[in-house]
Amino acid sequence: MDATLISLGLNPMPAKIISMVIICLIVLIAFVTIGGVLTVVERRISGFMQARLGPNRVGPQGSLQWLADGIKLILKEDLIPDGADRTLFKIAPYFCLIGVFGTMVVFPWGSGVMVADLNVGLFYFISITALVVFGVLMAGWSSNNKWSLLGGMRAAAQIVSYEIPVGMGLLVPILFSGTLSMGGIMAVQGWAPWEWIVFQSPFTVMSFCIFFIGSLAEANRTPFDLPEAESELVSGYCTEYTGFRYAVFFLSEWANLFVLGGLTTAVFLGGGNLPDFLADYTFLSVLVYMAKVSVIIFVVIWLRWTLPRFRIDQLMNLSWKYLLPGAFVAFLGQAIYMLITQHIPAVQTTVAVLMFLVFVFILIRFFIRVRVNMREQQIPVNSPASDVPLT
Amino acid sequence: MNTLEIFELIKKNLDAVVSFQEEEGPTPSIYVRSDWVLRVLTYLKEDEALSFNVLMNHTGFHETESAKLFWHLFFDVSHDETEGHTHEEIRLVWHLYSYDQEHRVTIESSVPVGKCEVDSVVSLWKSADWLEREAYDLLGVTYLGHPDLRRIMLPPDWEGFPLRKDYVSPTSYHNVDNTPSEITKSFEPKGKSK
Amino acid sequence: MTSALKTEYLTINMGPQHPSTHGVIRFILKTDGEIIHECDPDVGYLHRGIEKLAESITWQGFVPYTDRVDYVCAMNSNLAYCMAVEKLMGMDSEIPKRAEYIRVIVSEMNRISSHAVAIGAADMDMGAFTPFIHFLREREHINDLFEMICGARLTYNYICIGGVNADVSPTFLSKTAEFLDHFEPIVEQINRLISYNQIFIKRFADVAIVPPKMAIDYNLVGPNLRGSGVKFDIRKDKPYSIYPEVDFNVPIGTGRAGTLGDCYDRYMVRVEEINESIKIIRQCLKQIPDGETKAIVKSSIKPPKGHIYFRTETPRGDTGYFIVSDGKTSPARLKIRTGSFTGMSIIPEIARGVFIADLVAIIGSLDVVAPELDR
Amino acid sequence: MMGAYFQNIKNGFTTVFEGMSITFATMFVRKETVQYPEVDITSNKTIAEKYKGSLMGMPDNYRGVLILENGLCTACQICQRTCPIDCIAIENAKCDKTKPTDKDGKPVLNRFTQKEAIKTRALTRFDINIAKCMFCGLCEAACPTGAIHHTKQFEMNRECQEDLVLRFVSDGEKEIAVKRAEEIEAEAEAKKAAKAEKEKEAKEKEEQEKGAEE
Repeated sequence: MDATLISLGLNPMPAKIISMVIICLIVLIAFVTIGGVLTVVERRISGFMQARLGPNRVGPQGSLQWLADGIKLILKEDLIPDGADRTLFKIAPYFCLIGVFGTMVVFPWGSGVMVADLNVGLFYFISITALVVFGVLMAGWSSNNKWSLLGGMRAAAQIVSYEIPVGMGLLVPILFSGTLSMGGIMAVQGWAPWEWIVFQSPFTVMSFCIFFIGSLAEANRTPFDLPEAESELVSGYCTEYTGFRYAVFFLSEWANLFVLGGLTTAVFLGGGNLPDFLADYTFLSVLVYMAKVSVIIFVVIWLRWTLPRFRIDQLMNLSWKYLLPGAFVAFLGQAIYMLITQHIPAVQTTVAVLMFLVFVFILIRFFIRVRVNMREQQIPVNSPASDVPLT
Repeated sequence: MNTLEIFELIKKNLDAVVSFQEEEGPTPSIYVRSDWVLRVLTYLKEDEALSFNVLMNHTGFHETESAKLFWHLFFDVSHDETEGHTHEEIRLVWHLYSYDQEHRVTIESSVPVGKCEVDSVVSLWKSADWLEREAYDLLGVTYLGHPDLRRIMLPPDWEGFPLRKDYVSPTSYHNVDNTPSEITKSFEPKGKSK
Repeated sequence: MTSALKTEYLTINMGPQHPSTHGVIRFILKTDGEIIHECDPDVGYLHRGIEKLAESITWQGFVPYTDRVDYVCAMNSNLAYCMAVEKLMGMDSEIPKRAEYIRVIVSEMNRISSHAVAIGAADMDMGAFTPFIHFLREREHINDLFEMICGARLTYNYICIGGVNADVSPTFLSKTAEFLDHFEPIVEQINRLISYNQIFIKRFADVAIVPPKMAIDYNLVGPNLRGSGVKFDIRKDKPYSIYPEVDFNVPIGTGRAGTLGDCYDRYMVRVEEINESIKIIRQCLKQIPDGETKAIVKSSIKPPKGHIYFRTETPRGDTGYFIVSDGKTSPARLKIRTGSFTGMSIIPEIARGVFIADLVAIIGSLDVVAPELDR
Repeated sequence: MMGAYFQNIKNGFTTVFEGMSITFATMFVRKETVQYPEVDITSNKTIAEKYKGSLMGMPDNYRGVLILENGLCTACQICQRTCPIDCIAIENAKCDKTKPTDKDGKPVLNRFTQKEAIKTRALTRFDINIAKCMFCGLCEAACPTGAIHHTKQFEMNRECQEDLVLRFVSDGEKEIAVKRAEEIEAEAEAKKAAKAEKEKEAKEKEEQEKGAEE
């Protein structure tokens, strides 16, 4: 883009700065829009899963509901509770925002479509998202509300604990690809499912599960939504927030959902890789990537509307007794597996295809269960047929 | 075991001031003088043959014109002398049940309105705790030996005991006006006082 | 070492406006971090003085008020009051047989809908929202059926002193049968969705254990008592109406996933009671006779002097109506001893040393309903 | 010990799997939402055919807003006495003895005694305070002629509380009734006076006769 600007007669330095600003703006607006749209998507999906409709008034099928919500929130009075730590209270939401939006620097939108492909991309990713915990803890502390404080403490304990299994889970793809750069990790994977990192061996599947569960916890999604647990802590750390500040929390939460999906896709599910003969179409690559991200986001939302919530001690148990040992086993197992099979690519391919077939088998099982459950729900009730009296 | 047999047992083993009442209503009951309540109930709970391990219900009611036949339990008067006289009192009722023996009994007692005091039975049944608090709250019965006698339904600064017959509801509470609106007033039936 | 450190308990106010206190109940908690050290329930926010109101209303006029005592199972409240008054008047043998069958059908239907709400609310407190909505969806069908026979969806005023207010049509019976066929697999499906879920079991198992002795001491009733392993159901042990003529089991807690008397036992007793109710209704639909649905009752009754304490089995356990009559047109005193009341009184004892999240589970598993608690 | 550990993991995965299949299945079954003000729930045929059958719309005995059919009312005040919350207010005055008739002109029977209803008093006021009404249906059950009954109307929000008081006797009707009552009173008075006069005359006559005899 800066080349275009230079050709328009600008000096190289200002041109670079201007193009940077433009790219940042585009990505920022894209993130805000995605965060907003995801709120509507979540509510619609939850509606369908509960045999109701969800918001469908503003715009076609309710697609503009997020704009209405946003305008409403911005117009609301901005309250700061009496006795709150005003400075911390004010800046807390922006820590969350920065933590999530900072990831957009290395966020891949498709093969080769990135703001900056840092060579420590994954490392940067993990460290910048850790800022969220500061925001949550500050919000909980500064609200001068005991429920908020409990929520903040829970969040801190939870996110700090789950950083470890998530990091350990990410070690396996790093081991496989030998790089920390997001582009590099995507590049070692192919377009076919059995070329994705997740299906490489039983240990990569294990590390994928651990990483996915861990990042659910980091994104405060059910079954790990303890920091805001609305039936226990009212609304957790954001109990006292109103108006725009609350909107910022919300936005960063849903943008975080998108980031989660993007990272999972890039690291484990082959990113936006296309078959060789389509490799030139960047647009297609972005589409493929987005489709994969959507599936992950759908699964996360789906889990939220299926599962109950953990208790704080069970949460810690899960992290330290189940996920962490599992992550170690996966890491060591993958290392040994790669050491043994490094000169026999045929075995590697066979195992990968086998893993993929197992996945397909589970999917088929799943759809059989779905059909059974649908049949059960469709048994008629109060139907016109029953107007005929019993004999 | 029916109520009469239980009554005979109490009378035999306890030498308590009790009386048996069968005339009124479908459930017979045993009438105990108020200062004997704790001892009788303790006996009922701890006797092996009776073993009343549940206090199903405890409450009271305000009798403005009680023409009780049991005055001779309270006062040194004969049965005939009490006829025709009435007396204002708070009647207390304990309903007991036994899961082991599968029988039930109703114990009655009464306290004068001026001196509403009776022994608490929280030491026997934990369920008595809240039931006695409720009776204290709504009827103004003081339970001696209750660990935590506070109002339960009404706010702590409420005045009066609503379930007494002479209770007049306040017209305002903490500056919240309680007088009925004009519309409501116009609907009140004439000659019917509440 | 630790004794030298001075620590202070955190006092937290939970309620009256709290998402999971099922109405307006307030708890004053003293906690050590998230662990509850002391819990003091503050009830009475929904106290409407129904017992005082009864003293100025006619005997029949009080029936609609019993709807409001517990609006989750209004039919059962109606039944409890009407049977108590009938017993007081000595006319409990004059009720027509068809009316008795209709009473049992509607009160068991109401038990299903009440348990559905109780189970759903417990799930929702655990963070699972979907099962609650699924149960509400099924409850709507029951409400539709009730609307068909009595014209109201929540406060029915259907059972009256002497029988029932209106006869049921054959269509109602066939629709009820169809509903049961629809509902039975749905219960099992929602069980698979939530009750057998590993996270849910871990949340409910071994939490707030109530041993049988403690349950009896606190006079827990109904499913809460049976969850502690005490096999006592008034419908079976002190039967009334036509319950002796139908065959059903009394499910009790067995320590399915942990210890006897924990939250999960109480929860599962309710789930199994739904299935028992379905069984009862199916038998009643087969056996229901033709005939009158209301005995002849004067428009203004005056029961004889005396008092009665009558218990029936409602979804929240045995509900006792203590009624004193002085031979006038309105009761001299009416006291309702409800299942929620005793259920609530045990909370300070069992909520000691559990997490705040567990307190929510306890309230959900005890099925405390605020209007019934405060009256 | 180790067995329980792996059992937990296995149970966790399988139960989540089953739960997810149920929520996924629910996405494709019928939605229960009825978008009320847009869908006419009282008469929409599609709802009826699809899943409500005869439960569609309001049942015949639906307990909506109360209504009074003035022509049937005999001003007996039974509903007022039955109402547990005093939301009905009735005032009446004397009137000519009539027999109320229904739409077809047939005389109305008392539901309890099966005799023809007789009206001796006319309404001067019949107000129902819908704001207080709890729709219990006791008045409808007690009314001997079926004059007061519930409608299927349930939408009843009004601007203020005064508008929620339903008045079934207009001022004009009240005036006529009061006037008629006064007339009847006057007639009765006149009759009484005439009778007294007659008696007086008779007495005087008697006395005169007596005096004449003497």
